[in-house]
Amino acid sequence: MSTPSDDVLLDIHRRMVRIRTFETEAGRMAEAGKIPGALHLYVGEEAVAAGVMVHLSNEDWITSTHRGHGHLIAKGGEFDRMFAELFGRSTGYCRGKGGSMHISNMDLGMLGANGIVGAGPPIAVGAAFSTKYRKTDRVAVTFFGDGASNEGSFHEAANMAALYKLPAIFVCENNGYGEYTPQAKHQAIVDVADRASGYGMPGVVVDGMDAMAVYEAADAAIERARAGDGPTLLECKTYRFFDHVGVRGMGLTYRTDEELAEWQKRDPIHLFEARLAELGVLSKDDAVAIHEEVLAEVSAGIEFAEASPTPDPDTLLDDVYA
Amino acid sequence: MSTPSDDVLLDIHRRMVRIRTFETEAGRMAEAGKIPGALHLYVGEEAVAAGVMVHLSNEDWITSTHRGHGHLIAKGGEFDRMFAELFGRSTGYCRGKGGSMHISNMDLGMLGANGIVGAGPPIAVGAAFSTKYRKTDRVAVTFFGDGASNEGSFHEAANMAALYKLPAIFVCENNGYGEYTPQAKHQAIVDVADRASGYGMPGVVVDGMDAMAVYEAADAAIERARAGDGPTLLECKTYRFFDHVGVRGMGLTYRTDEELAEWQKRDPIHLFEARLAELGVLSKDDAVAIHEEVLAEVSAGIEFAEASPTPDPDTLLDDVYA
Amino acid sequence: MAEAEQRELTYVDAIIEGARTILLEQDNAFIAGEDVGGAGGVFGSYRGLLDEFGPERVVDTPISEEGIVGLGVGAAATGLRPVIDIMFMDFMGECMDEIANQMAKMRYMFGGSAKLPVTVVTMSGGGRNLAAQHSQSLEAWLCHLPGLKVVAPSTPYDAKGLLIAASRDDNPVFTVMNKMSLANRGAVPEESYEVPIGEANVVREGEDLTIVTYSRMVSESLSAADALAQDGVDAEVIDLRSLQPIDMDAVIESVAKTHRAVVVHEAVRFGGLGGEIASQIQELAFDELDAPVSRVGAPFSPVPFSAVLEQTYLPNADKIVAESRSLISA
Amino acid sequence: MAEAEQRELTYVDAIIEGARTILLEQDNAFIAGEDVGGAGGVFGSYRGLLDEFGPERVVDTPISEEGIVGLGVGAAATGLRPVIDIMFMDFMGECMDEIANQMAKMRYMFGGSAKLPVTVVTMSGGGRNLAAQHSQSLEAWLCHLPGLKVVAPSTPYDAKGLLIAASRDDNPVFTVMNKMSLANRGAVPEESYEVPIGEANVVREGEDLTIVTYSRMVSESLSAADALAQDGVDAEVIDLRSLQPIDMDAVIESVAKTHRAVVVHEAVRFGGLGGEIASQIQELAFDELDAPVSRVGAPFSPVPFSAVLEQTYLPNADKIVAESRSLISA
Ligand SMILES: Cc1ncc(C[n+]2csc(CCOP(=O)(O)OP(=O)(O)O)c2C)c(N)n1
Ligand SMILES: Cc1ncc(C[n+]2csc(CCOP(=O)(O)OP(=O)(O)O)c2C)c(N)n1
Ligand SMILES: [Mg+2]
Ligand SMILES: [Mg+2]
Repeated sequence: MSTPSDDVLLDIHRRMVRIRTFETEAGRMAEAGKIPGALHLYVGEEAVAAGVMVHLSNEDWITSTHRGHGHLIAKGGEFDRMFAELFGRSTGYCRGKGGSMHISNMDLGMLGANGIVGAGPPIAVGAAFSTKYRKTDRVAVTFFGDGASNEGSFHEAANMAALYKLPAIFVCENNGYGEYTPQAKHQAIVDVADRASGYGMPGVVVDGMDAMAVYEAADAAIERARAGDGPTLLECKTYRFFDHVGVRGMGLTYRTDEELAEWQKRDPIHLFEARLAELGVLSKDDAVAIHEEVLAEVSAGIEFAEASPTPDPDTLLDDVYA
Repeated sequence: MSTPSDDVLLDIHRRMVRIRTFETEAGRMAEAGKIPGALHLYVGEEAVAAGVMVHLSNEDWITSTHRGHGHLIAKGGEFDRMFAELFGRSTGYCRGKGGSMHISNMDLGMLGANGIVGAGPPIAVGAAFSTKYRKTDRVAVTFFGDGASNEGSFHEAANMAALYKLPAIFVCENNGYGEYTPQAKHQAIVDVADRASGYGMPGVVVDGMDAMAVYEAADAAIERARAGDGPTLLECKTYRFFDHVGVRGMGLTYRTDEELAEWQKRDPIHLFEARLAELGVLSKDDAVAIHEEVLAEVSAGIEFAEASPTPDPDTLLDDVYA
Repeated sequence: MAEAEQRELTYVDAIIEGARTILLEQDNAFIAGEDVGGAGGVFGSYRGLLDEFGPERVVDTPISEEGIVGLGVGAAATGLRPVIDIMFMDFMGECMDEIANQMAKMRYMFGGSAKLPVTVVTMSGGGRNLAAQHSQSLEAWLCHLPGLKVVAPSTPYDAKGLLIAASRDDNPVFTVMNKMSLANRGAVPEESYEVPIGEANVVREGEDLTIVTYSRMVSESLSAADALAQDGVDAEVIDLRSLQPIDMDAVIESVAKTHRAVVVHEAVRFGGLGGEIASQIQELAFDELDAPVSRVGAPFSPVPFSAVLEQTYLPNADKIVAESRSLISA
Repeated sequence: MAEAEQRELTYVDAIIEGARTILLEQDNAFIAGEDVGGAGGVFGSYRGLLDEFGPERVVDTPISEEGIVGLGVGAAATGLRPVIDIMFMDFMGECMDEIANQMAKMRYMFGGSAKLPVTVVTMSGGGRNLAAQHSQSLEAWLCHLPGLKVVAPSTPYDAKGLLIAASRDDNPVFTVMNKMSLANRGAVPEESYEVPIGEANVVREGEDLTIVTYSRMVSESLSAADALAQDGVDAEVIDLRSLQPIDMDAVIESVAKTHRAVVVHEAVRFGGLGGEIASQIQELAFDELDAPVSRVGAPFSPVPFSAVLEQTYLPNADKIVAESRSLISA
C-alpha cells in the first residue's frame, strides 16, 4: 500500500466536510419544517463514507441505507439536486419521488438509499456480479449498519459474494445502535467482523472515526476485490452524533449525554484536521476556508431547492414502467 | 459427561434401525406408486437423529425439515400413523392433510417436517423462548441441512437464540449437498460450524456417522442449554445413501457411485453395531433379531395404512381455523 | 353507556391500553418486536409497558423480521400467546414465508393438532411523506391466505377492542393499524372489552348509496357522506373493521336498501381487497344493483415521496364524492 | 404457417427453448437459481444449458431466495438482463422484500433513472400431491404491485413466446409457469418469436358465455366448454396470458357479445385476481350483463396433501361447467 498523496488527503477531508455541512444544514431545514418525512443524518460517521469512496469511480457501484446522504455526497452527489430531492422538488435526483430514503444517482454509481434495512447487500452482490460478468475491474460496495447485520439478507448476500469470489466489499457502519436498541441488545457479539469467517471472507475491524484507517483498510479490501480474490467484510466502529431520526429525534434516553460527549471528542473531522495539520498538508486557516466554501455551496444548494418547482401532479404515474 | 448405559446404547441402536427400516420400506412403497408426492428419505443419516433424540423427552421440542421422517421416528413416531400419513389416509398424523413434507406430532414435541428450507430455525427459537418463558428446563432442537444454512432465516434465528441465551440447539445435518448442488458450490466454507462464532455461540463439528460421537456432542449442547448457557451449533457430517427425492431420484450425475460407496463403508448402523458388539452389549444375533422385529412393525404399519380410509372430502375445510 | 365510559383516548393510547390489557389478563402473553421495549415502539404504541411488565414480557428484538415472526409461530404453537410487532406493514416482505407458509398453514398441515394464537400488530398507510417503502397498505396479501384473520380498526375504540379480541382468538390475527390515525381521539372505555372479529359497523345510515370501507378511509368516507348530503345524497357508510372474515351480510343488507355501492380503500385499487368485495356484492345482490359497484383506491404506482404527489395519489373524501356522484347519476 | 413450424414440443421443452433463445440472443442475459445449472432445473426446464453456455451464464445458486432475487435486481440495474428462477412460487415468501420493495419500486423511487430488465421464472399450481407449501398460485400478490408485469402461459407456444418477450422487456416480468402442464404438448416454432405481453387470446369462440381464465385452467375451461356444448351452451374461452397488464378490452368485447362471464383461476378464490377481473367487467360492461359475473377458484383452505382432498380442492372442468350452468339459468 502506498501512503496517500496530499491531494488524496485533501480530497478525503473535503468529502467529510461536505457531508458534515450538508447534513447539519439538512437537519436545520428539517427542524424548520422544510423537509417532510423521515431524515436519518450521517453526522459523526463521515470518515467511513469518505475513506471508502475516495477509492471509487463512477463506474464502481455502491448500495446505501436509510442513512444515505453521506454515501451519495462522498460518491459525488451535488448539493442542489440532493436538497431538491429532500424538499420533494421536481429538480431532485429522483424528481421528488424518492426523498431522503431513496435518494440515488445511477450516473454516479449510487444504487440508492434504501428504506428497507438489509436490502442493499443482495443488490450490491448483483452489481458485483455484473462488473465481474462484464470482465471489468470495477467493484461494488455495500454499506449497512450493525442492526442490518442481523437481517437474513446480509447473510445470504455475504455467502453468495464469497462463493462466487465477487468484487464486493461489505462495509458495516457499526454505530452501536439499531434505532434505539444498543448493539448488546441486538446481538451477542462485539465485532460484526467476526461473521466474515463464516462466509469464507476476511473480516477487518477498523476505527471508523479515523479516516486514514478507513482509507487504508478500504484500499486493501478494494484491491483484493479488483484482483479477483473476493469480498471483505470491513467493520468500521463509529457513532452518530445526531439522533436516529432528525437531529434530536424522540428525546429518548437510550443513550447518555456522556457517551455522546465521549465520542464527540473523537470527531472524525477534528481528528483528521489535526492529522493533516501535523503532516503540514492543511493549515487551520485553510481548513476554515474549506468549511466556509462548502457552506456557501450548501447554501446555494438550499436556494436552488427552494426555488425549484414541486412535481407536476401529472407526473404521478410516470416511471412506474420503462 | 457419563458414558451411556447399555440401555441407552441399545435405545440409540433401535432408533437407528427403526429409521432405516421405515425409510427403506417407504422408498419401496413410493417406487410401487403407493406414496404420492415427494419423499425425501433419511437413510444414511440415522446416527444424527438417534444420537440427539435419545436425550429428549416429549416435553422437548424439535423442528424438522423436508427430510423429516427420521426425526419423527427418533422422537417416538409410530409407524402406523406415519405410513398412514404418507399414504394420505385419514388415520395419519395429519389426517392426510400434510403428507411427508409436513408430518408432525405435537404430543411428541415434534413441530413438523417442513417443506420450506430454513423455516424451522426461527420456529425452534420460538419454542425455546417458550420453554424459557415458562421456566422449564426443556430445550428446542432444530435440524437443518448444509443447504439450509445459507437461508437468511437460519442467520436470524441463530442470532436471536444467542442473544437471548435460549435453550436451543442448532443441528446442521451436513450431507454435502443441497439437492444436486455440492457444498463447495453453495458456500465457500467447509465447516458450517464456523458460522457459530459470528453469533456468539460454540460451534462443534462431529462425525455424523458415529452415533456415539453425536450422542456425546448433543449431550454437551443440551446440558449447556438446560443450564441456561444458551445455544450451540452442532454440525454433523453425514451423507444420504438415497437420492435427494425418492430412492434413486432423477438419475443425475451430480455425485459418483464411488463417493457413495466410500460413505456406505461408514454406514452408521454397521459402525454402531460393530461398536456394540465390541462392548459386548449387542451380539450379531441380537442385532438381527432387532432388525426383524422392527421390520415386522414396519410391515404392520404399512398394513394399517393400506387398510385405512382416505379422508372424507367433507373434511377439506376442517382445521383451517381453530 | 355510563358517563365514566365517555373518556377519550387517542388511537395510539388505545393501542397501548389494549396491549397492556392483554399483558394483564393473559400470563402467557408477551410482546416482541423491534424497539417495542426500551423505546416503547417507534410510534409510541407500547409506551410504558417495558417498565410495567419487564423485559421477559416486552421483548426488544434484533432487526430480523423473519426471526421475529418465527418466534411468534414457535411460541404460539408451544403454548404462549405472542403479540408480534412488525413496525411497518411494508416490512412483511422480509417475513412472508413465516406468515404465509408457517403461521397461516401450520394448523391445517398438521391436521388440526396445532393451535396458533398469535397476534401481529403492524402499521399501514401513507400520508406522512415516507415514500414507497413505508406507506403501503398490503392487507390484500394477507386476506388471500387461508388460516389468517385480519382486522383494521378505524377508531381508538376499535383499536383497543380488536386488539384484545385478536389476542383472545386461538388463530393468527393481523391487526393492521393506521399511522395517520395515531393522534385521532375517540371514546374508549377503561375496562377490558372486545370488538368481535367479523362484525362490520354501520357508522352512518343512509338510503341512497352504500360506502363500504375500513381503516383510515372510514373518516374520509364520512366526510364524503357529509358532502354528499349537501347534494341531497344520503350515503350509508359501513366500516368493515374485520377483513378476514368479512361481514358480507351487513354489506348486502345495506346494498339491498340503497341499490348502489362504492368500495373504498387506501390500498392500490388493482388487485386490492375492493375487487373481492365488489365481486361479492354483485354476485350476492345482482338484482338489487341499479349501477355497477364502483371502487376507490390508489392508482397503479408506488407511493411517491413529494407531498403534492402523495396527496394526488391518496384516496380521499373528494375522490369518494366524485365516484359516488357518478354512481348516482349512472 | 409452414409445415416445418408445426413441430410439437412439451411445455417444459418450450421453456428450455425459450431460455436458450434468450442466452443466444442477448449477451447480457444469464440464468441464476437453485439447481438450474448442474441439475438443469428440478423440473428439467434448463436442461443442457449449462453445458452449452457455461457456468458464467447458467449460475447455480445457494438456497438463498432473497439473495438470488437481489442478485437479479442489482445485476439488472447495472446493465445485465438476468433470468432468475424461483423454483416454486410458494418460495416467494422468502424474497418478497426484494420483489415488492426493490424490484418493483426501484425505477419509480429513482425518478425513472434506473431500468430493471429482469425476468423471473417460477412454477405455480397443485395437482402433484405436494401439499400446502409447494402447490400455491400466488399471482395475486404480484399483480397488486405496481412496477411488475406478470404473465402465465397455458401452452408450450406461449411458454416460449412469453418467456422471450419477458426477457426483452425493460421491466421486471414474472413468468408464472405451471407444473402440471410440463408434459403437455403443442406446436412450437423453432425460431425465436414473442408472444406480446398484455394481449389475451380468444382460444374458443362462443356466443352464450365468456370464460375468462389463464394458465392451467385454460385447458380445464376448454373441456368445460366442450361439455357445455353438449347442452347447447356455446362458451367463449379467453386465455388472458398476461395478468399485468391485463387485456380487459378483449374481455369486454367478448362480454358485450355473450352477456355472461365466469372468471376462473386455480388460486384461492377469496382475494384472487378473479375479484379484480369480475369487478372490472361489471364496472365496464354493467349494462351488458344478463347475470352476475361469477368466479371459480379454490376454496378457502391451504392445499391439502391427500389426493382425494386435493382433487376436491382444485378447480376443474366440472366446477366450471356447474358454475356456467347456474349462470346460464340465472
Ligand atoms: C426491514 C426493516 N426493518 C426495520 C426497519 C426500521 N428501521 C429503520 S432504521 C432501523 C435501524 C437500523 O440500524 P442500523 O442498521 O444499525 O443502522 P443505523 O440506523 O444505526 O445507521 C430500523 C430498525 C426498516 N426500515 N426496515
Ligand atoms: C425456501 C426453499 N427453497 C428451496 C426449496 C427446494 N429444496 C427442497 S430440499 C432442498 C435442498 C435442501 O438442502 P439441505 O438443506 O442441505 O437439506 P438436505 O436435502 O441435504 O437434507 C431444496 C433446495 C425449498 N423447499 N424451500
Ligand atoms: Mg446502527
Ligand atoms: Mg444437504
